[in-house]
Amino acid sequence: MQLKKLPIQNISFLNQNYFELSFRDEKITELVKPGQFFQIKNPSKKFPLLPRPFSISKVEKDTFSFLIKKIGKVTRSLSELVQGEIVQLLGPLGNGFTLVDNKNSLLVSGGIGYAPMPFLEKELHGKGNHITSFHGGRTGNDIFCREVMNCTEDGSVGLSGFVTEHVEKYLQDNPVDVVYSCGPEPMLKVLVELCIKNSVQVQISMERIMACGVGACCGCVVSVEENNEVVYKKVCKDGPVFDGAKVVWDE
Amino acid sequence: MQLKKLPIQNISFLNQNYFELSFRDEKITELVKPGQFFQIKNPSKKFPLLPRPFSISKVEKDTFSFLIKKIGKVTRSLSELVQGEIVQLLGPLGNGFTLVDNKNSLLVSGGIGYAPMPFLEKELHGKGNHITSFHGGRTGNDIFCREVMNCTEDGSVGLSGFVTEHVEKYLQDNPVDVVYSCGPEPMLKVLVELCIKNSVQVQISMERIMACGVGACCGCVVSVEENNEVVYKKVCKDGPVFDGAKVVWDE
Amino acid sequence: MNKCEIQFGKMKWKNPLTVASGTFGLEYAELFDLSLLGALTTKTITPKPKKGNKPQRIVETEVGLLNSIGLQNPGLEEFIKTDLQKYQEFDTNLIVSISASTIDEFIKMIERLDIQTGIDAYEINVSCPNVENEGIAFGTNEEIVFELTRKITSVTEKTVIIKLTPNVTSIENIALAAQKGGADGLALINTLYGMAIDVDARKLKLRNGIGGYSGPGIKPIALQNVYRVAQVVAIPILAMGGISNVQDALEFVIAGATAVAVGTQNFVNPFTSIEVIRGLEVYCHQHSVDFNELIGSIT
Amino acid sequence: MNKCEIQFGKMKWKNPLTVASGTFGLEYAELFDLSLLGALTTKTITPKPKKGNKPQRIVETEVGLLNSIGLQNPGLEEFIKTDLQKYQEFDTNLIVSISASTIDEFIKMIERLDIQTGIDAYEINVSCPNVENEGIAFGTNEEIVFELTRKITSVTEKTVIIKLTPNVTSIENIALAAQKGGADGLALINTLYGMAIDVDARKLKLRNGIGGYSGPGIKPIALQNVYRVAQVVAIPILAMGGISNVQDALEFVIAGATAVAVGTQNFVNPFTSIEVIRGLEVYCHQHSVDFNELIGSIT
Ligand SMILES: Cc1cc2nc3c(=O)[nH]c(=O)nc-3n(C[C@H](O)[C@H](O)[C@H](O)COP(=O)(O)OP(=O)(O)OC[C@H]3O[C@@H](n4cnc5c(N)ncnc54)[C@H](O)[C@@H]3O)c2cc1C
Ligand SMILES: Cc1cc2nc3c(=O)[nH]c(=O)nc-3n(C[C@H](O)[C@H](O)[C@H](O)COP(=O)(O)OP(=O)(O)OC[C@H]3O[C@@H](n4cnc5c(N)ncnc54)[C@H](O)[C@@H]3O)c2cc1C
Ligand SMILES: Cc1cc2nc3c(=O)[nH]c(=O)nc-3n(C[C@H](O)[C@H](O)[C@H](O)COP(=O)(O)O)c2cc1C
Ligand SMILES: Cc1cc2nc3c(=O)[nH]c(=O)nc-3n(C[C@H](O)[C@H](O)[C@H](O)COP(=O)(O)O)c2cc1C
Ligand code: FES
Ligand code: FES
Repeated sequence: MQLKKLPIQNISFLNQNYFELSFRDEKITELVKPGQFFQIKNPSKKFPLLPRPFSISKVEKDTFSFLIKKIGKVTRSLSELVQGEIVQLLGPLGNGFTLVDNKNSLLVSGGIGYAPMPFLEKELHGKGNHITSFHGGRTGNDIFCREVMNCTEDGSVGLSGFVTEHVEKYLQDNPVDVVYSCGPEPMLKVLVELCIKNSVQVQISMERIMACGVGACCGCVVSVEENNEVVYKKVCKDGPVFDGAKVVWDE
Repeated sequence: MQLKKLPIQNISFLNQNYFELSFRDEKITELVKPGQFFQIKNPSKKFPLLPRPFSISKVEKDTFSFLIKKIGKVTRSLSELVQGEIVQLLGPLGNGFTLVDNKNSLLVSGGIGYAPMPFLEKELHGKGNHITSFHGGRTGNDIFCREVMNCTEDGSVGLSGFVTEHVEKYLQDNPVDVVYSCGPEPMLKVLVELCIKNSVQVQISMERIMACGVGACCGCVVSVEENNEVVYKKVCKDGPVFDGAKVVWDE
Repeated sequence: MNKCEIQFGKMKWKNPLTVASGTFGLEYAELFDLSLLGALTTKTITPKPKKGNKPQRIVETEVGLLNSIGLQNPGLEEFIKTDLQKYQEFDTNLIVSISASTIDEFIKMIERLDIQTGIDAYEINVSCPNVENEGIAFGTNEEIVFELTRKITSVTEKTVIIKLTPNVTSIENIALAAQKGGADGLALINTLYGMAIDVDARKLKLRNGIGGYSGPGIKPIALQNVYRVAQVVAIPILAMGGISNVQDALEFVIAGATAVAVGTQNFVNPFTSIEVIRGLEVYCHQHSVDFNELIGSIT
Repeated sequence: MNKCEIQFGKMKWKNPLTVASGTFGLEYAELFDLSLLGALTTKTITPKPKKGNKPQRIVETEVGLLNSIGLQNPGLEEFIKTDLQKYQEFDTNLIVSISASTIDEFIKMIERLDIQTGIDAYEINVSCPNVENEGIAFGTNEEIVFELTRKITSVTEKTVIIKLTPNVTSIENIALAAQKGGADGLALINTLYGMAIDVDARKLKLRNGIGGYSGPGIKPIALQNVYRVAQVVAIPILAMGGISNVQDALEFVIAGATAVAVGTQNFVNPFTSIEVIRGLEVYCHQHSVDFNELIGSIT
């Protein structure tokens, strides 16, 4: 992990809700693994105090980027930055996905959970995996890439309905060794159940409000089963990627 | 008094330290008197919380303007605004100067204390006064106008030395009925002593940190003699202009 | 549109908004019709005139305000003669805030005020941090609060509101003492003790050193106090402490406040209380909830 | 350049900076050499492992942070086995923060820790707002603080620092009780009680409802507590509460603190403590003042 103040290399808008922030730093692109994240802060604004966690979305040579959804104060203020402005980045943080070799991998994302997928896909590809990707959004605005199996709840783009409905069918008809997923918790929950039923290993990336992002504050815990006991694990340090079958969902 | 949200009509920089902000509002230009002030707040910034007091510097038809010195957070943030941005103004506030008719009036300002002088001068002029103006600054950067008797401490522009030294000489040689002044407290103090010695009436505009600006919080008091008693008067409501001879200077 | 009427002690309010004592004055009548508020609260009045503390009395901190006004006020008689007359012109409830050095003085003030017209409630300020040997000593001692409240409520028919300080170990105990003494309602919180230093001059920024801290920085603390007190008392709470907008006001109501007061924010935008009234109406409408159901609706 | 060395109890610090318990961990050793700090302070350790509170444990408010971690920690034995080893690698003072439910448990912890190497001081956390029937009850009661401190200081030769809660009527009395009990120093303040509500869901934002409020919003309150305590005690004060930069740190030192700790701000910028060290040196140099003269230099 490093603390860097880097100028924005590029900021571009996919549509009104999503934008991409990219930076250049060789050391970082060498270090990062898919599923890891950075704590990002606009150092020119004191409030909100806390940095916010964002997954690495793409890595190309010395350039890495984030895909960000505008939902509140910080994401809105990041969206107003321009090229050259300085951003504080702490990372890479977290465990990241465990990459398999030469397997049938299925990637499932929902909404902004798509963020870590391009980088994950690239690395899995490099390890000889056969990859299928499903992505779900509410509307066409939540669709990022034409090369994956897109599903929209309103049916406006790609397949119609929840992404998990289509994944269910896919799992019935196709051999899958491991599922990688990131998205809203209700989606993850359904997906994990599907995977358990189909005896497929599933790695899920979890989200929690974070303070430190490094494991120091114990603010970001989730309940996970370990040796037949339910223990609190830190999403920032022990995660954000967990074995889906072990996660104990909050009441 | 009114609370207005007005777009900036014009912002222009005299030099690195001073700038002028102007607005258009007929109702306000009809209401204001020289020496009155407004509480100004950039409504897009929550912190610093409090608005800041600024004197009306110029009034021309439906346009009025402020002369502002960058010294801290708020003045700096106001200096970064651009034409069209919205500013919150509460005012006009305070008593303002008491204007005499057809007298020999002497205007004495120091530093940013020059701010209320152009408007005061104009109105006194309209009342048939014979007006002489002295202004003091540290360096040439603190000089705003060529038509007044400028004094600089470093001697770079106009007369050399403290403005009060030159006013002292002027008072010895010239008939003066009333002195109007605004500036740093040490200057005001010396000036009031000179006026008392020369039996000249002196009206001074005082500064205090303000919260409400309207007389509600009792935050901005100065000690003033009234009926042989020392009482607290509110700079925002009972002032900012006081009879210099009555002000009891803080220890 | 939902009108958000409430009952506070013996008073009916047309809406749950008032202004915090010491942060509002008749001066604002130039800006809007003060009758639009559910109640008006005066600055604290004492038996005799008070000069207040030496300046510097006000300091802005990064996220709030420190004051050490020291209850500057014209005294009871002058208040009755001048300000009270003017307050009576407004068609709303009038809460007169009072403070004194002894229980006896409090009672005398109430007796004198009780024969005036136009007063609807007394807010008993036993919590001002800026006056030595007055107020704060009362507000930190359960027995005295009980005794004072009991005596006051036995001499007046009007609504009696006890204003509490957060600078105590257990605000619940003080609140319960006031309730036991017969208080019709509670107002909380008064300011927290706070301080600021000029590091270049190495001087206290306030002449008095320690002052009362108010504004956005105290909101989470105020909310917590209101919530805790609401869990243990049955009388209505008038909440204040860092309320800047309708979202803040809603937090306090949901935590258990029947009414709310805007304080420091009046200095930032004197229309805040009016904007909050409107905002509460909109919220109730949009959430199809009656304002009175909202009070203490936290789960 | 002035080096700002200090004496704190029986310890010599190379500079007056440490980190606030619970806001810093060995993880940050990846970012800089932790030996640069005057001292390291561990998160609070309890006799047995603690799971901590149910999430949601953290909420950011407008100008600060609310937490209800609930002292999650691996327990004394696991701490000794793993973290303590790692802490010993750093060439600086180590302050171990501890908490327990009874005086006896505290003493047992001290006895167990006292036979370890590498510990320079104990910070006695009698002030955590997030654990029921533990900590906070101690910290609000003078007699218990006196008794606890006396017993602890009678079993150890190491520096004993009592960490105080601001959630009391008179922090001076608690501070004096600790001093009378033989404390070598005081740490203040722990968090204030605070709360936040989600107004759309009408839910408490923290699962526990009330949490500990820290960050910039509490700075004026913390400063005031440090100033008041510094007026009455003779032992050194380790100050914390909203320190974000060197200006903040200076306010606390000038108010009477011998050392300062960075807490919540570590989450914002983990280098803050290092930047403050440098800033203090610059200030002392520019103002031609020895750091130790600065302590309590307020006029
Ligand atoms: C490991 C991880 C990776 C993430 N990756 C991405 C990503 O690649 N792209 C993306 O757009 N979003 C990502 N998020 C979510 C992102 O962190 C939140 O959208 C962001 O914090 C919202 O900040 P805000 O100020 O705009 O919203 P706010 O107004 O603060 O809050 C909106 C919501 O965001 C969440 N949130 C708020 N504060 C935090 C915090 N400190 N930590 C985590 N969540 C918080 C809460 O659920 C809250 O209700 C990730 C989150 C985690 C935990
Ligand atoms: C009646 C009156 C009229 C004024 N007219 C002018 C004017 O025409 N042009 C001009 O440039 N300045 C004027 N000032 C001064 C101006 O208000 C301050 O320069 C301004 O408040 C500084 O704000 P800041 O945030 O930039 O500085 P800060 O960083 O807040 O503080 C710098 C200094 O400004 C003063 N100050 C801070 N807050 C306040 C406050 N709320 N009220 C008053 N003073 C404060 C203090 O002395 C402080 O040390 C006037 C002041 C008063 C009282
Ligand atoms: C300048 C000022 C003066 C105050 N004067 C009084 C007072 O006279 N009586 C009183 O009970 N409270 C007084 N208060 C406290 C407020 O009524 C209120 O309890 C406190 O400021 C918290 O609310 P806020 O954060 O919205 O300001 C004063 C507060 C300020 C800022
Ligand atoms: C997330 C978090 C965890 C904390 N844990 C502890 C703890 O274990 N023991 C303790 O004594 N104080 C704990 N504190 C309190 C801090 O040590 C410090 O006293 C307080 O946060 C005020 O300082 P700050 O405003 O700089 O954060 C914790 C604070 C936070 C924010
Ligand atoms: S955010 Fe601090 S431990 Fe995870
Ligand atoms: S600033 Fe409030 S009375 Fe003058």
